[in-house]
Amino acid sequence: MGLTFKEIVEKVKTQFPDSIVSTQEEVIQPWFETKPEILNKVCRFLKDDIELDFDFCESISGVDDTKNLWVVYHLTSLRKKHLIILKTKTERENSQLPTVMDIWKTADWQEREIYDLYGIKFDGHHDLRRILLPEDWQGHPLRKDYKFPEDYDGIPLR
Amino acid sequence: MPGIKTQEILVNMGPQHPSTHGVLRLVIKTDGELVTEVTPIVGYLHRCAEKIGENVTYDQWIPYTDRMDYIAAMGNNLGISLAVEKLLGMEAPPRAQVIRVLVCELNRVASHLIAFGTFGLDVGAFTPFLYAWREREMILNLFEMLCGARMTFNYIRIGGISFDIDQKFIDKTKEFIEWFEPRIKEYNDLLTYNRIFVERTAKIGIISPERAISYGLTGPNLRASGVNFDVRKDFPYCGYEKYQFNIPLGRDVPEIGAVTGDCWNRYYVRIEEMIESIKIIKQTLENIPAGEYYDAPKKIKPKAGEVYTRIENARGIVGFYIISDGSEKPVRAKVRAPSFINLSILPEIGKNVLVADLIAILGSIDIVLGEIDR
Amino acid sequence: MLLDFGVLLLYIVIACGFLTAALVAGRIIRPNKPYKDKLTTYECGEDTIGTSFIQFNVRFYVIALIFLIFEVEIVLLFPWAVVYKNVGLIALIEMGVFILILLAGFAYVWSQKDLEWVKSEIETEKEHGTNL
Amino acid sequence: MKEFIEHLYNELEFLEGLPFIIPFIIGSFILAFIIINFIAVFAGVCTYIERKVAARIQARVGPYMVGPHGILQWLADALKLLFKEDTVPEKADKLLFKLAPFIVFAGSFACWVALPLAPAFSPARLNIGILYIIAFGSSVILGILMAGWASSSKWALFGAMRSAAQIVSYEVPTGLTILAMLLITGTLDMHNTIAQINLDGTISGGQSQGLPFPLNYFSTNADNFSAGMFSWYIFRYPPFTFIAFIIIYICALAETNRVPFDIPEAESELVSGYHTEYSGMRFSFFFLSEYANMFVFSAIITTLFLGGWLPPFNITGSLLAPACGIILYMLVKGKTTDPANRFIAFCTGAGIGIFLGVLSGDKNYWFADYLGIQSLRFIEGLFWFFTKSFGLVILMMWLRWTIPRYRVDQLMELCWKKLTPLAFINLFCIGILEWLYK
Repeated sequence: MGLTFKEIVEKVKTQFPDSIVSTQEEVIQPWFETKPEILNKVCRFLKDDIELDFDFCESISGVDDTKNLWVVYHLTSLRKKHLIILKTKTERENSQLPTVMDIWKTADWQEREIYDLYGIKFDGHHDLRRILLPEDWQGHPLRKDYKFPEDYDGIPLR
Repeated sequence: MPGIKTQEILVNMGPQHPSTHGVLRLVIKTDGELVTEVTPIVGYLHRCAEKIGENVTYDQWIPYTDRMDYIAAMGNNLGISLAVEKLLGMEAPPRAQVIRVLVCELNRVASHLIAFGTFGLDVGAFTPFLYAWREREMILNLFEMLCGARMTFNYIRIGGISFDIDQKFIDKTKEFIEWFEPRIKEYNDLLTYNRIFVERTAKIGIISPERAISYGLTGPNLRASGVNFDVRKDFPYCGYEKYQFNIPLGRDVPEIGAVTGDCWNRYYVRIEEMIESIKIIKQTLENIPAGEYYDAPKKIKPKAGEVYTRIENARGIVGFYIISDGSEKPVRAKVRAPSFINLSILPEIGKNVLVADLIAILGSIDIVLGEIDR
Repeated sequence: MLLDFGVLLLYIVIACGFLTAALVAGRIIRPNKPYKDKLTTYECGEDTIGTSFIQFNVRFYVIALIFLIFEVEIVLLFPWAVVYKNVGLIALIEMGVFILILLAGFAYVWSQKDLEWVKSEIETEKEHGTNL
Repeated sequence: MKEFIEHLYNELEFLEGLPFIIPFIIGSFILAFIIINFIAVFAGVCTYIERKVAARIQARVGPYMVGPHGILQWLADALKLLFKEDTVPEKADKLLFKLAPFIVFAGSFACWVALPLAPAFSPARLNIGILYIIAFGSSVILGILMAGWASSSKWALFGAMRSAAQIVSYEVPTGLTILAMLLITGTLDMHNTIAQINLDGTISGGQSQGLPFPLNYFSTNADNFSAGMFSWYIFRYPPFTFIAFIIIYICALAETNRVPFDIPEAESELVSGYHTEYSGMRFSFFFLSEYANMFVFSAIITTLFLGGWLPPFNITGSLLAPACGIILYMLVKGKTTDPANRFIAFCTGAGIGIFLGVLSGDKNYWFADYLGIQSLRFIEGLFWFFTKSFGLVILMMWLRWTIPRYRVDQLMELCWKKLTPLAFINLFCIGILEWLYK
């Protein structure tokens, strides 16, 4: 087995001393939060470091906790067989985050999905369009304050 | 004829097209027969299953997961059940665990049969498709015997399974295995080593391991590129560590000209996985522990917290990311859908190929639109 | 013999007549309710992008040319084949020369890669490095 | 055909005084009418058989509801197509769109004129028979190209382009192979091609030496020898004639757009190819002509290689075959329960029987001669011609449901880089052999 959560966080801390906002260890699956400005660098480090080697970005999820919007990265190392959960936060209005598309190609569609359903804009994404919903859909349905529309293109939805 | 440009045309392939495996739309730009660009457009089946998940209780969401990967629905049931069980801090009884493995592997065989059959269909061989259908029908009959449903099972529940199995089911399953095992050779004779089939699929749509990992491919698609990663082995759940089975990997086969990560390997890994699944099924049938098969609290109300679980389904890793706030309904219920992520590689490998090859590549990725669109 | 060719003409007329009869019979009994959506061309359920009356790939033209040359050659050879038995060695040599000239052309076309059809680009470089 | 009407004209008294042309036209008209209906029915039955063959191969039942064992299914299909609305796309080139089925159908129907269906019987006896069939068979391309272009659908355009390139390319090896066979037959008249084969395997008119090596031993020794199937052109110069047969059969598959060369209508790629936009009756004409074409090509191959209307073996042979088969079957029956093995045993026995029958040297070649009823020869000839041709059609169906489809570049490569050079070499070899053995 690879590194434990503590060791991973320690390594990230030594590389980027002020990148970690908080860590949560007393939960089922521990995670740490990083600053959005430095997210891209942290991810690059997580992937490129020989010992960490997080080559596989398993899942990118958007989360809305009614105060902030979060993006959660579940990363796995296929060689080292360890995993890490990385979170980052952005405000509800004008939510923006750097893309990790240049690190893991899989982020392309997953970020588009998050943009589609949460409205988080990813800076540097090459083709940020809606993916699941029609191009002219109003709003981002997975936000907690989303109001279900009465109709779409004249088709009643209720 | 280098240097001579001809008009390129944009063609909609899909949503109503025989080989886009559902309502997938590919906008392709072609120059003669050559596809220079392909843009997948998905979402025709979108019903925002994740939003639904936030508005129903944990139990009620299980039937919705059936509708995602409707070809291998057992895996989805298992994924959500494991996630909620982890949130609750409990485990299903041993009998249920074994039966879960049994039905999931049966479902994997059924799903790979479809992949095998439809891939044959994509390259123009009609007959293997119906052979696959014949065998799948038997598995579906088994499932019908088990829980009354043939595709959308809602069988694996939080805390166990919904119905116990009986001796008749075990006998029938053994009967099926006996019938099925020689069929693999039949498939290989008919399709796998057919000259035309090999010429159509070998060295087509090669995905290198780096690219496969970078695009987050999972399941047979990843393993066909030679990457040995299977959640069942590397992060075992449901007692998979107890079973003896191999992880088939893609490899170079110089006799027929196939190379690691091409369409032929993606196809053949599935055939080999069926053999491995049968091995696991045999082992589960050998010792099914007695005892409870369902043991869950009356009211499923996990403590606040979050959990991400993953299982190896037929098409790859199905991940469930559940956040609970202590109420009966999840705050966030996210699914990592393998087909969705597997398909994202298509624009990359579907460039500069012939129309016929594009179809072969799409078929070899083996997508289910229900899961992509959710 | 001329009569026999007359029969041939008769057959073509009858074939067309048969088709017309079937279509007319169909016209009487079949429904005819066209509307705009029904009359669109099929493009997998989406609106067509652009027109399909385009300049198609030039490759087909090359194939047509090569075909033309060969077909003319074959047609020229037909009378030769019929009388071959009676003429013997001379016919064999003569035609051998004729065919060889054309084969030289064929070899030229082959070497110019005009017989190559478009193919998918295959990544020949195999990336190594991961030992998973 | 002409001979038959002449015969009637001379016999029937009430026709006296009429010019010959009138009964001739009427007779031809009736025959044409019969044949066109026959083709329609034949194509219909073919679709039924194809579905049954497919079902058998795919472990299912196939059409079962209309009539006993679904035998009337094709009729129901035809009726359904007749009742279907006929839509012409708005953007289509309407004239070409409507004209295309006519050209395709007329082209394939006109080919039937020159087919030698039975001894002394073909609708019209053309002295340029085979050339004519090649020429008219090619008119199908024109129709397909028209259909694809006029539809204004991209899928149809793809299909038409592929189809044109494919059929045009495969004309070359087909032509070369037919040429090679012409060196042996020495006639373009398809009727003569068969009629000139003598009982002992020699070709009258030409100075051909008769049978190949091991068999000519018997033919020189026995007066009353009949060569049976060894008098067919396919056994003339083995292995070159075998190669020619294989080349032309592959080409036939390609020219009729059958699997593995069905790329013009590749369902999984092009939806339905060049007839995507066609519906109802117009669609069915494409379908009809496809099956008619399959038969025409099989008939050409039958004539050039498989002895046309000639029976495959003489009377003794035909009796020996089942006899040996049954003997071997009985021998094996006690030892194996597998029906496949029993079947193989029977076939082996039959094969041995056929061989012995051929070598037995019975002069009674035709069953009709054996019985002494000359007019039976016509029906017997018809039977053998259709059996052989239809066997080849069934083989096409069998192939269709067994193997996958080629890709367009592989198809072109196969044609230009493999079949065409092979056909050239074959032509040379047969030419040299024919000159040596003349």
